[in-house]
Amino acid sequence: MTVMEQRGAYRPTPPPAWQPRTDPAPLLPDARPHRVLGTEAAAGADPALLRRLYAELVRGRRYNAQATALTRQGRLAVYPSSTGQEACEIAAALALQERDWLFPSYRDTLAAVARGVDPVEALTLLRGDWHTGYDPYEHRVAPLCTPLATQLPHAVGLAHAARLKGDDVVALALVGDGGTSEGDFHEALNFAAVWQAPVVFLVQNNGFAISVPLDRQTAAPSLAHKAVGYGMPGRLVDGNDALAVHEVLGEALAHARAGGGPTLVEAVTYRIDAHTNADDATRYRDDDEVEAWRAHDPIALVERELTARGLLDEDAIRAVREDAEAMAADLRERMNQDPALDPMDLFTHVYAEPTPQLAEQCDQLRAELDAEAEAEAEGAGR
Amino acid sequence: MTVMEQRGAYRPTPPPAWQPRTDPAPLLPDARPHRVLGTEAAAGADPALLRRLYAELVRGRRYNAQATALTRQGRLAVYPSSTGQEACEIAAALALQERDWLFPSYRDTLAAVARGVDPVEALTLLRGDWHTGYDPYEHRVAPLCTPLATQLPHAVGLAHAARLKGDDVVALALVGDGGTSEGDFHEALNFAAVWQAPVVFLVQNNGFAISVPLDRQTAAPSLAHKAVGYGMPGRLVDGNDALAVHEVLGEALAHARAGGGPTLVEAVTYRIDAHTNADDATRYRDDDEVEAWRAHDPIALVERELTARGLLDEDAIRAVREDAEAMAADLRERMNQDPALDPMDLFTHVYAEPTPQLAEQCDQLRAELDAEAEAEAEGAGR
Amino acid sequence: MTTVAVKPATMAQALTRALRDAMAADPAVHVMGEDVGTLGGVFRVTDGLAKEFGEDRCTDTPLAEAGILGTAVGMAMYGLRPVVEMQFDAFAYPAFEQLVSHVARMRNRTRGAMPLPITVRVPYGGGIGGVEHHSDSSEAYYMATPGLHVVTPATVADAYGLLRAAIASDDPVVFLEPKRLYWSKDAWNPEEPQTVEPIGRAVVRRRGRSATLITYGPSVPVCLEAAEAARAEGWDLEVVDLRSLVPFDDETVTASVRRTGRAVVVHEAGGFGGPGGEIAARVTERCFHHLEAPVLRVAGFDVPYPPPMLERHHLPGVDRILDAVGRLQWEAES
Amino acid sequence: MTTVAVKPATMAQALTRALRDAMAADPAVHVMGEDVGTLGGVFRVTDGLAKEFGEDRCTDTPLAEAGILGTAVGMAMYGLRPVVEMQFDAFAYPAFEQLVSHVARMRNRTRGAMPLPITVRVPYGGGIGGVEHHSDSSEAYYMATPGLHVVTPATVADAYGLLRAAIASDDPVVFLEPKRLYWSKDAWNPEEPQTVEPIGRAVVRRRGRSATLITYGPSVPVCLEAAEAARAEGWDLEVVDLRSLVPFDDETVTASVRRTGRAVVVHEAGGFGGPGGEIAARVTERCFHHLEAPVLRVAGFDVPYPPPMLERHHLPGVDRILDAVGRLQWEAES
Ligand SMILES: Cc1ncc(C[n+]2csc(CCOP(=O)(O)OP(=O)(O)O)c2C)c(N)n1
Ligand SMILES: Cc1ncc(C[n+]2csc(CCOP(=O)(O)OP(=O)(O)O)c2C)c(N)n1
Ligand SMILES: [Mg+2]
Ligand SMILES: [Mg+2]
Repeated sequence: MTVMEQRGAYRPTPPPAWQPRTDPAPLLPDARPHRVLGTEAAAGADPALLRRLYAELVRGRRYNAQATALTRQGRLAVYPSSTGQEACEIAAALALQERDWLFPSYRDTLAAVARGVDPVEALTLLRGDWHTGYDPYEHRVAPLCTPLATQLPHAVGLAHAARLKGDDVVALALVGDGGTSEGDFHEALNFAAVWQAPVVFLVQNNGFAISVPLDRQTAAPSLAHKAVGYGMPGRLVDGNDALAVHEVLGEALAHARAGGGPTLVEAVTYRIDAHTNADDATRYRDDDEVEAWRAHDPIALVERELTARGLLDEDAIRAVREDAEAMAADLRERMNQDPALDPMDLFTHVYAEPTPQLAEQCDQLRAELDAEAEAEAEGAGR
Repeated sequence: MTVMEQRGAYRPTPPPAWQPRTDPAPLLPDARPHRVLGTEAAAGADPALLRRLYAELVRGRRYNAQATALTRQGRLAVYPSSTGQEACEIAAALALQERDWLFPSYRDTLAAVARGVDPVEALTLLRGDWHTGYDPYEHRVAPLCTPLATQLPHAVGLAHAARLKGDDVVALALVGDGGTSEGDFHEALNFAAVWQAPVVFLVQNNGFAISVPLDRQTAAPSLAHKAVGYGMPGRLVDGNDALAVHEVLGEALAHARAGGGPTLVEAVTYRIDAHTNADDATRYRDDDEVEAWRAHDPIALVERELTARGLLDEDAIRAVREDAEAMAADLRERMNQDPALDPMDLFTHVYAEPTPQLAEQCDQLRAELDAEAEAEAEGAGR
Repeated sequence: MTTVAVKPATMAQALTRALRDAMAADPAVHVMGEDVGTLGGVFRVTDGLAKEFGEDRCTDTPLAEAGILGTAVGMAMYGLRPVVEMQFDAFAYPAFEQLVSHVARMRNRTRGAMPLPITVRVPYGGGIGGVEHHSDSSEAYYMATPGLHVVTPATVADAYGLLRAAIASDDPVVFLEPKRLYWSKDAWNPEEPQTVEPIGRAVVRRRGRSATLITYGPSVPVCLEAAEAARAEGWDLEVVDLRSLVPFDDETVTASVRRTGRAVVVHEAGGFGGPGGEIAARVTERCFHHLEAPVLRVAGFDVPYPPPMLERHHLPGVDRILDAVGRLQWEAES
Repeated sequence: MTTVAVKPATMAQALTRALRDAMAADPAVHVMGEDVGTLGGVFRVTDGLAKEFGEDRCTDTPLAEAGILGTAVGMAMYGLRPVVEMQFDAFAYPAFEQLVSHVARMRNRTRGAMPLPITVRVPYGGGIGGVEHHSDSSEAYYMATPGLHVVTPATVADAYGLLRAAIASDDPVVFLEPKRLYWSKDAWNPEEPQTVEPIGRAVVRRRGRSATLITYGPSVPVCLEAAEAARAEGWDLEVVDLRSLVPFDDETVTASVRRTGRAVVVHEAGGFGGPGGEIAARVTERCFHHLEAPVLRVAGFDVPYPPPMLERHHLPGVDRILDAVGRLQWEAES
C-alpha cells in the first residue's frame, strides 16, 4: 500500500447519511497554555535535561546580547534578537533527534546554533558576506528563512519525501504569530494534514509582528485553534517554560514519527528586545508590558526549579555563565575578523554550470577587478 | 470611535494570567448539516418563499441544461454546470438584499442570473466575446471569477469599505471546496475576522475539485470547522436543501449586518454533471455515487414539501416549467445570434487613456483591418 | 540501413512518454499537481502515470499552487526530483514567490550545497479559445529571474528531448508547453531510443538568406508558414527556433543574423517588456555593423490576453510577420 | 519676485507629505499595509498618518500581501482609493497573482465599468546593505504586465509630484521607491503649492551632446555623477530620467538619442530580460539611422541580488558606465 493510499478514501454522501470524518474534540487545544515549571509536574523532570536546558538558555541569551552588540560595532548588518523566547528556541533544538530536520525563520539563529550550527556560520546571513553560512545537510538545518512562512511548505515536502523513502525523519518548522496570516502557512498545514506528513509546526507567538499586535493579526481564540481546520491536533504551551515546550514538542514529534501526522503547537511568549536592533519598540508598546513578561523569564523559571530541587548551586551557575562568556568571547573574536570575500562568488552558484551569459559577465567583473588591483598597485608604487 | 478601534485591544499577557480571547465553543459548526426540508421545521416556512425557490430552481436547472447544449452547438467556449447545486446558487441570490453584493466564482452563473443579471450577459465570459458581459454595479454582482479563491479578499475589502462609509451593505462570496485550499481563502477569512467585516463566505462543497475528491483536499472534520481558526462562526448546511441554505445564509447575513462580523458557511452538495462539458467524470467517479445524490435532488426536495403542504398542483408545476422553457427559448434564440464584435475593443479599456504605445498598436490594427476589408471588397468586386 | 516504422505522434503524447521514461529511469522523479493522478491532467499529459507508478509517484495535490511548488522545494531538498504541473499559465502566479524567492535561489543561497532539481511544467499561450486566465504567455517573468532555466519546445521530438533534459537537469527548469501545439503531430518514433536534447541550443528550422525570423514555441510553425509565404515576395527567410530562452544561444542567433543582415523577433507574449526586447537588444549589440535595418518585433499587443472571439486579432500571424519583414528597409538593397 | 525659504527635505519626507496631502484632499484615499499605522512604516514614510487621519484611514493590516492587495481591490471596487505599502520589493511577490490577474485587468475585464485606482508603493532596489530579499529590482515583472502604470522618482520633488499623480490616477500604479534615495536631500519647499507631475513624461536631467544615458530611479544620481566624470574624458553626456517606465516617453528619449547618436541604458535590475532590453530595442527601432553604435546596457548582473558585502560589485557604478560609454565606437568620430 502506498503512503497516499494509507490515508484511505472518503466519499461524499448526501446529507441525510453525512458523517464528519473525524471527531474535532481531540484536535482542540487546551484552554490554557500547558505549563510544567512551577507546577507539581516539574518534580518528575529529568535533572540532566533541566541542567542542559538551563545551560543552553543562558548561552542563548548571551548569544543574543553578543550579536546585538556586534550590530553596534558594524559587524552585523542587522540582528533580530530572540531574547525572551530562548525557551522555544532551545527546546526546539533539543527535542529533535539528530536525523530530524529543523526549518528556522530569520529569528531562529539560536535554535540553529543549539542544534550544532557553528555560531559564526549561523550569522553569515546577518553579517552579509553570504546568504547562508552553513551547509544545511551537515546539521539538517534549512537556511534561515526571511520571506515569512515560505519555509513551512518546504518542511512539509521534506518530511513527506522522507516518509516516502521510508526514513524515520521528522521535520520541525518554526514560524512567528505574524507569519500565520500568510497563505503559505495555510497551504503548508493543509498539505501536511492531507499527506499525514511527519512534521510539527511551532508558532512562537511573541505578541507582535514588528509593531503589529496579535489582535490586529487574528481574531482566533488562540493560534493553536487553527489546527482544527486542517484536521490536526493543536497544542497550546507556555513558550517561556522550556520544560513544557520540550515536552509538548517531544510528544508532537513522537506522534509524527509514529505515523500520526502533523501537529500545530502555539507557544505563548514575548519578544523582550525590539524587532531588530534597527527597530524602536517604544513606538508601539509600553514598558509595563515588557516588565510583566520579564517577571516570567524563561531562564529564571528553570533556575528557580533547579535551585528549589537543589540541583544548582552558585558554582554551577558560575560555570554555566563562564561557558556562555567563553562562547561570546569566541564569537566576538571571530566576528571581528573580516570575512574572506571573493566577488567572483556572485557567479559561481547561480547554476550548476554558468550560462554563456553569466560566463561573459564573470569575465567582465574579473577584468574590472584586475584593473582595480592594477590601479591600486600603481597608486601604491608611486 | 473608528471601525478599527471598535475591535478593542488585546494585549499579550504572560501565561499564568493568559486568557483565550473568545470562547471557541460557539464558533464550532453542528456535527451534522442543518436541514429543514423533510423535517418538522419546514412546516413554518413561508409558502411564497417556497414557491419562489421552486420556480427559480427549475429555471436554474433549465438554464444549466440550455447552456450545456449551447456548448455542443459551438455557441459557448465552455460551460461549468451547477446542476445538483441549484439550491446553493438560488438561495445565495435570494438571501441577499438588493443593496448587498455577490462575489461569484466561475461556476456561479446561476446565482448571478437569479440576482438579476441578464441570462445572456452572464454568459459573455463563457461565450468568449468579452471577459465580463454585465456592469458589476448594476446588480452588485462582481465579475464571475476564474482564479480560484481570489474573489474572496475582494468581497472582504468591499464589505469593509462599505462599513467604513457607514453603508448597510453585506457581501456574500462563493467558493468551492477545492478553493478552500488556496492561500487567498485563508487570507480573506483572516482579514474579514480581524476587521469584523460584514461578509459571508459560502463554500459549495460539491465533493470534487475537477477530479480531486475532498479527502485529497482536506483532512478537516468539515470545511466549516476552518472558521474556528479565524475566530468566526462556522455553519454546516445541507446544500441541496434550498430552505436550509436560505435560512443559514439569512442568519449569517443578518449577523454581519448587525456588526457581528463574518461567518463561514459550508454547504454539502454534489456536482451532478461533469466539471465542465469538456470534462469526462467517469474517469474519477462511479455512477452509484451520482445516483445516490440524484435521490437527494434539490428540486425534488422543495417539490415534495410544496406538494405535501398542498401548495403545488399540476397546473402550478406546468406553469413553472413553461416559464423555465420560455427563459431557455429566449436564451437559445439570443445566444444563436453572433455577438457584435469590435476588434478595436482590445485597446479601449486597458487604461483610462491609452498609452502612446497602445495608441500606436491601435493604429496598426486599424490599418490591418482596413486593408483586410479592402482586400475582401476587392475580392467581392472581382 | 534499417527502415524504422515511424508513426505520427502528438506533442502531448511525447511529453507523456518523456515523463514515463524519466520516472522509469529514476525513482527520484515524482510528478505532482492538480488532477495529474486519476484524471491524467486536464491535457492528459500525465495520463496513466499514477496507474503505472502509483499515487506516491504521481500525486493529486490539494488545490494550491504555492503549496505545490513549496512542498516540491522540500522534496527536492531531500533528494527527489519533482516535476510539478501548473494547470494553466495564469495559475502559476500564486506560486510566484516560491519560484522567485526559493526555487531560483536556493542553490546560490547555499553556495551550491542545496541544488533544487525541480521541473515546473506550464502549459502556456493562446490560440485554443480559452477563456480569461487560460492563455497567458508569461515567459518574460521567468526570463527576468536569474537561477531559472526557461525552455519551450516547438516540435514533438523536442517536447520529448527537452523535457527529459529538464528533468535530468540539476537546476530548476520552467518548462513552457505551447498549449496549441499539444495536438500537433509529427513523424516520431516512440519506440526508438530517444534523444535527450541539450538545454541552451537553438536550431535553425529553415535556412534562408534574406532575413532571420527569431522565434520559439507556438510561433515556430507560424514563422515557418510565413517563410513559405514570403517566397512569393522574393524573400528567402531563415527561421531560428530558440528552444531555450535561458540560457540563450547567442552563437546560433548571432551567426544567422550576421549572415542575413536582417531580423524579426516573433512571439505571442506582449511586446512591451516582453522577450523580444531582450532578444532584439542583444542581437543588435552583437551584430550592429551587419544589420541593414533595426531588428523588428512582432508580438502580442500590450493588452490583457483577449477573449476567444478576438484572439485572432492579437496573435502574431503570417501577415503581420510579412509586414514586418517588408519594413526591413529593402530599398537599401536596390 | 518673492524669495521663498527653501529647506532641504528627504525623499521619504516628500513621500509622507504627498500621502498626507492626498488624504486631506480626498477622503477616499486609504493607506494600508504592514506596520504603516502605529509604527509609521519601516521607512517611516507613513509616519503620523494614523494619528492624523485615524486607524480607519491608515491601517495596520494582518501580515499577508495577497490579502492586502486583494482587499484593496475590493475597497477600490467600492469607490475608495487604496494606497498599499509593500514592505520590501521581494515581499510584493505573494501579491503577484492579485496584481497580474486582477489589479491590472479589472478595468479591461469590465469594459471600463470597474476601474481600480490603486497605488502599490514598493520600496525597491539595493545599495542599503540589506540582507537577502530586501534589495530586489522587480520592475521588469511589472513592465511586462499590461494594465499597470509603473512609475519611479529620482528626486525629492518628483517623489512628491509623482506620488500625488499616482494616487490621483484612475488606473493602478506600481510606484517604485528607490530605497537608497529615501534619505537623499534636495532643496524643496514643502510649504509651496506642490506640483503634481504628469505620469508618462521623462525629463532630461543634464544636457549633453556626445551620448545619452537613459536611466531611472536609483541610477539617476549615479548617471549624473558619471556624466560629470566623463567630462575629463572629453565626453559631454546627456542624462534622461525616465520617471515612468509605463507609459514610456518615446518622444523625449528618441529626441535625445537622435541628437547624440549614441546611448547607454543604465539600471540596477538584472540585464537579461530586464527593462534595458525593451528600452534599447525601442530606441534602436526608432533611431536606427541616427545611431553610431549599438545601444549598450549597464545593468545588474544576471544573478540573485548579492549579500551586502558584495553588492558594490553588482551595482552599476560610475566606472562601469564610463566603460560602456567608451565602447560606443568613438573611432568612427575621428
Ligand atoms: C513575506 C514577507 N512579508 C513581509 C516581511 C517583512 N517582515 C519581516 S519580519 C516581519 C514581522 C514578522 O512577525 P512574526 O511572524 O510574528 O515573527 P517575529 O518577528 O515576531 O519573530 C515582517 C513583516 C517578510 N520578511 N516576509
Ligand atoms: C488559482 C487557480 N488554480 C487552478 C485553477 C483551475 N481550476 C479551475 S476549476 C478547478 C477546480 C475547482 O474546484 P472547486 O473549488 O471545488 O470548485 P468546483 O469546480 O467544484 O465548483 C481548477 C483546479 C483555477 N481556476 N485557478
Ligand atoms: Mg511575532
Ligand atoms: Mg468542488
